[in-house]
Amino acid sequence: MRRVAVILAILVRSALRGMQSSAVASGIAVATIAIALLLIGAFALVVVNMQGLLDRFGQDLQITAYLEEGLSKAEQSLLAERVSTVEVVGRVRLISKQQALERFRATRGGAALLEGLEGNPLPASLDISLLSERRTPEGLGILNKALDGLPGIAEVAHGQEWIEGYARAASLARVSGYALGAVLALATLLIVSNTIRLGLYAREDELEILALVGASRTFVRAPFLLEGTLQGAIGGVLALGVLWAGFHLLVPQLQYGLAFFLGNTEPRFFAVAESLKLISGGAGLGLLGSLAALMAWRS
Amino acid sequence: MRRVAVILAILVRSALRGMQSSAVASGIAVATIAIALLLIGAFALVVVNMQGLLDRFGQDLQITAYLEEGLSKAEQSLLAERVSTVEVVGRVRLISKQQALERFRATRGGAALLEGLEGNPLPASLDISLLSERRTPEGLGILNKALDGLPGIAEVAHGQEWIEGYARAASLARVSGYALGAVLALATLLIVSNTIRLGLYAREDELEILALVGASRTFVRAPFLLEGTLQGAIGGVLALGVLWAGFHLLVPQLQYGLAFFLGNTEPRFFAVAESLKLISGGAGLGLLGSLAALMAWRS
Amino acid sequence: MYHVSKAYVAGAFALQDVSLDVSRGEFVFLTGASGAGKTTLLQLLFAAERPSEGQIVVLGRNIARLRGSAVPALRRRVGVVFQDFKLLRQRTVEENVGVTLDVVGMPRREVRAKVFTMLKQVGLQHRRYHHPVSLSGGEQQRVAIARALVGEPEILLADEPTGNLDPDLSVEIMDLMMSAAMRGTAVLVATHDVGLIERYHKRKLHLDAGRLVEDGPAAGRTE
Amino acid sequence: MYHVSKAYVAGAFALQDVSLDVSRGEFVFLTGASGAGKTTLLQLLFAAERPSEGQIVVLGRNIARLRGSAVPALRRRVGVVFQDFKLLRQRTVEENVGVTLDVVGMPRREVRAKVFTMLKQVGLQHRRYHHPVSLSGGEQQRVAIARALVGEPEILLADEPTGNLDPDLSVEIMDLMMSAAMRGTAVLVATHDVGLIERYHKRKLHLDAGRLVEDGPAAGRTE
Ligand SMILES: Nc1ncnc2c1ncn2[C@@H]1O[C@H](COP(=O)(O)OP(=O)(O)OP(=O)(O)O)[C@@H](O)[C@H]1O
Ligand SMILES: Nc1ncnc2c1ncn2[C@@H]1O[C@H](COP(=O)(O)OP(=O)(O)OP(=O)(O)O)[C@@H](O)[C@H]1O
Ligand SMILES: [Mg+2]
Ligand SMILES: [Mg+2]
Repeated sequence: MRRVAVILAILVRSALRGMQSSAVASGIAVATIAIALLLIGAFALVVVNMQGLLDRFGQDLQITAYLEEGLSKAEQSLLAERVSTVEVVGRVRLISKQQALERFRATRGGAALLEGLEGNPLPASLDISLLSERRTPEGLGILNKALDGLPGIAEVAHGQEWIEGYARAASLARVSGYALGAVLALATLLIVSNTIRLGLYAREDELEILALVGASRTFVRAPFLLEGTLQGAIGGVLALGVLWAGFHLLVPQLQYGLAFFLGNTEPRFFAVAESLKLISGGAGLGLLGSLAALMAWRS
Repeated sequence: MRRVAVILAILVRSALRGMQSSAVASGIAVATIAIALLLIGAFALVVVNMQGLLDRFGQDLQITAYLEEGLSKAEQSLLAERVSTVEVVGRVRLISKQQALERFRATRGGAALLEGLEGNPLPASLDISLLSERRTPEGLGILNKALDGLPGIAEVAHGQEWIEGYARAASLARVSGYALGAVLALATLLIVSNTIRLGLYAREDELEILALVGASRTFVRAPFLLEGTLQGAIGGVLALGVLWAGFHLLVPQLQYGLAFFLGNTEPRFFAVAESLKLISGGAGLGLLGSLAALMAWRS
Repeated sequence: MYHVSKAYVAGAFALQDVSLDVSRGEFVFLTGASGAGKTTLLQLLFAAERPSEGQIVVLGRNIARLRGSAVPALRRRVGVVFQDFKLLRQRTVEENVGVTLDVVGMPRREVRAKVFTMLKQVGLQHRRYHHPVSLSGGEQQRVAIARALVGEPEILLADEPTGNLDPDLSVEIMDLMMSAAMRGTAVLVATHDVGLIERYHKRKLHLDAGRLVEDGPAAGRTE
Repeated sequence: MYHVSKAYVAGAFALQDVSLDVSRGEFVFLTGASGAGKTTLLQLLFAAERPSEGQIVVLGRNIARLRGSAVPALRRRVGVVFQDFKLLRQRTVEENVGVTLDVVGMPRREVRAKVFTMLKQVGLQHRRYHHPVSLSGGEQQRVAIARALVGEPEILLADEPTGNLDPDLSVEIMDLMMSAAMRGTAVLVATHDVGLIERYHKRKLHLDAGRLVEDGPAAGRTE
């Protein structure tokens, strides 16, 4: 027990001493990890805020269900209510015949067209928007089925193409987000492990001498792995700091442009849990990197 | 002269030998540069294709100029022609009264509205789209001025907000493209110079011994810089190769999704000149990185 | 350590068909021209190299068949003075010597005390916070010797341990190694220093181009 | 090289108030206990260290005031055998020796020829495509010596050049350095090897804790 504690103390001391004695190499490793995580983190920030972006693109996606003539106001409201209970539906707005007429009148040439007219040929309708996460052909299918079963709905008009295009685009954005994230993570891992490997290269002699003096594999490797993990964590903290500063410096400046992309979703920074993930991601990268380096070293 | 040639030969040989003898470190440097350039290159590909993306967003931007009643076909055509000569204008389409009526009839409820009507209350109009690079408030201003001076135009309708939003978004996209590119380039430079610096770290002894044996600064440094440049160029070629393969593997798969983003602009790969830029960028990075490493080494 | 025996035959190049046996507490000189195989022989003994042929039994273990994971345990019982010192450049003299004790998990305080005593014996206690680069060749060599001795090894392998030392210091160091042998350590010293060999009249192994051509007490033995 | 004079005084620690003068073709032994300052003195002579005080004139140039860019030119005229060899690990023996000639821009063919001749003189021509790690200590030392001599330097500084060599080889190497002195090279050899010093009866500088305490021909000079 005591011996384990002593050995642990030696290993930790050894790791710290390693970082201190090869301060330049350590600093370089930390900087590299920080830069790599900065890229990942910036990317993650975009992804975190991407939902807002997608919603923005999807907000024009509106399905119009024209109602049959001759429904009472109460019946129309009931219909609207029933539609809004469909699982995929976000918001339902009832457009009465009167409102439809006014809308039409506001369009160019509309007033002229209506001049000679008596009565109101325009039908009442429900403007239905889907929940942002259900803006898919499947979601649309569910809606259609639900609407089919409802008496009082004359016809459903919606941009099938639009919604398919949107769904494809959204899933493309998500998939390419994940793909890019994976590529970035892989690139980061490679860069970090390369960096650590080069650092090891510069300290090969040291590890070899330790082995010659009778140090066990653990004794040689543990401090090195610890060092990598620590460097990774420090890199993560640095990256997070720079991201935070960048976010708070840049976002106010870009507000207008961002608003266009994000609609009225506020751009947000990482939550605490996400921040911790970034840092522990850094530590993990450092650990993995040094593991990979060690494995490459002795093969 | 002859001595210069001999020394040059020695330097080049020395660089090649350096790469060969520290093959692992060299390989790591090349891989790191390749990965970094891959990120930059992928980003550049997006930027290269971004114009298509922006055009796609901007293609709905259409200014409608309603014509006065009572113009003859010839006069209308003349007007359309004159508008199309305005520097900021891309395409002008003349919509005759008849076409306007048909368009309207095709809209929901339109047919019903038109039923009781005699004559055609809808005006003829010009659908004007701006050149993609002039879709800015300034471009719009120029168009407005030009239209003001034209007799026969009754009223101009356009989404001022739309165009301002678009312009802001486009410039945001461009600016953030440049900014991201700069950040990526900087990150790459740092990572590459870090990598090369660590490589140098592992070869410090060698450089020191050379100096002790009477090698001039040039003799010590030139091969190292050459090596860095070469590594960078190789990294660039590798990155280009991977990008090329990735592009041709992925693009067909993503066609539908991409089409949504890009409209009917074909996604394109780098031209030869751009490819060469990437490679020489890699070489430059390698050179700069090794320069920075050398400078940090002896300070 | 009850008996150390090395029945030893190595492959074609550096050593050929060498057999020898060293027991506990014995002090042996290893001589031979440059490139004769002295270093190679020592390296085989602490499993830095594996024999191409033959068997080596060190401390009851057969090196030729030792698992990789058992090597550190063996090495902790063997002290080695390397011909090129192999000091850790990034660590101080004290840490360099202490590393032998660190690897067996000795508490820090004890390590420092032992290291100090050891450094005093090689005359370097005043240099203990220096780094190897700022030491002279002879000082580095003495650090290497201190590192090999501080763990009170059961076997001491010293490769040219006095090559950078002046005659007076050489004698001091040899005496140090002698007293280790007295305490039961098997000591093998590879050296070119004819003066030393003559002075101590110990068992002498002479290698010539990888073959053991002489094995016996030096002529004129006094003990 | 018409006259080499070093009026030399360095700061507090490694060397104190040392003055000496070596001329062309002279052969000088430098002795002293471990840490006496021999290596330091040699390092001052080829501008690896700068003196803290005093002036050093080597080959007509004042080292204390030499511009950094003039150092390589000076070093090309000085051959050095380092105590720790300082061989390039990544290069072959041939390349290690040839580097002295490479730096002055000698064509490759010539370099190879000269290197071969030199390696033959130190008995290592059969090892020329090996890397230093696969050489024995003495072989490495001879590579270092070959590298120092191959450029026919005007000054040769050898730090413990025979520490890893057996007596026979030591004599051969010393003879090699002697003949360089004959050809006009000023040779300074730092060594502990009393046998060699006695054998050659040359001028001997003795350092003690950084002070020059003896300067003169060895007792019993024969020439
Ligand atoms: N790693 C190696 N790879 C190939 N050959 C080697 C290796 N190590 C040593 N040798 C060769 O084996 C022979 C014996 O080397 P060894 O180092 O055992 O000699 P030594 O007796 O210690 O010589 P010295 O007194 O010069 O140190 C030498 O010819 C050497 O070149
Ligand atoms: N770079 C350095 N920094 C600090 N002190 C140094 C440095 N180099 C040498 N010294 C100290 O200067 C003194 C003289 O060292 P030097 O290397 O000149 O001795 P030496 O005569 O060559 O000894 P040896 O025979 O052991 O090689 C020693 O005490 C050494 O510790
Ligand atoms: Mg040896
Ligand atoms: Mg010395």
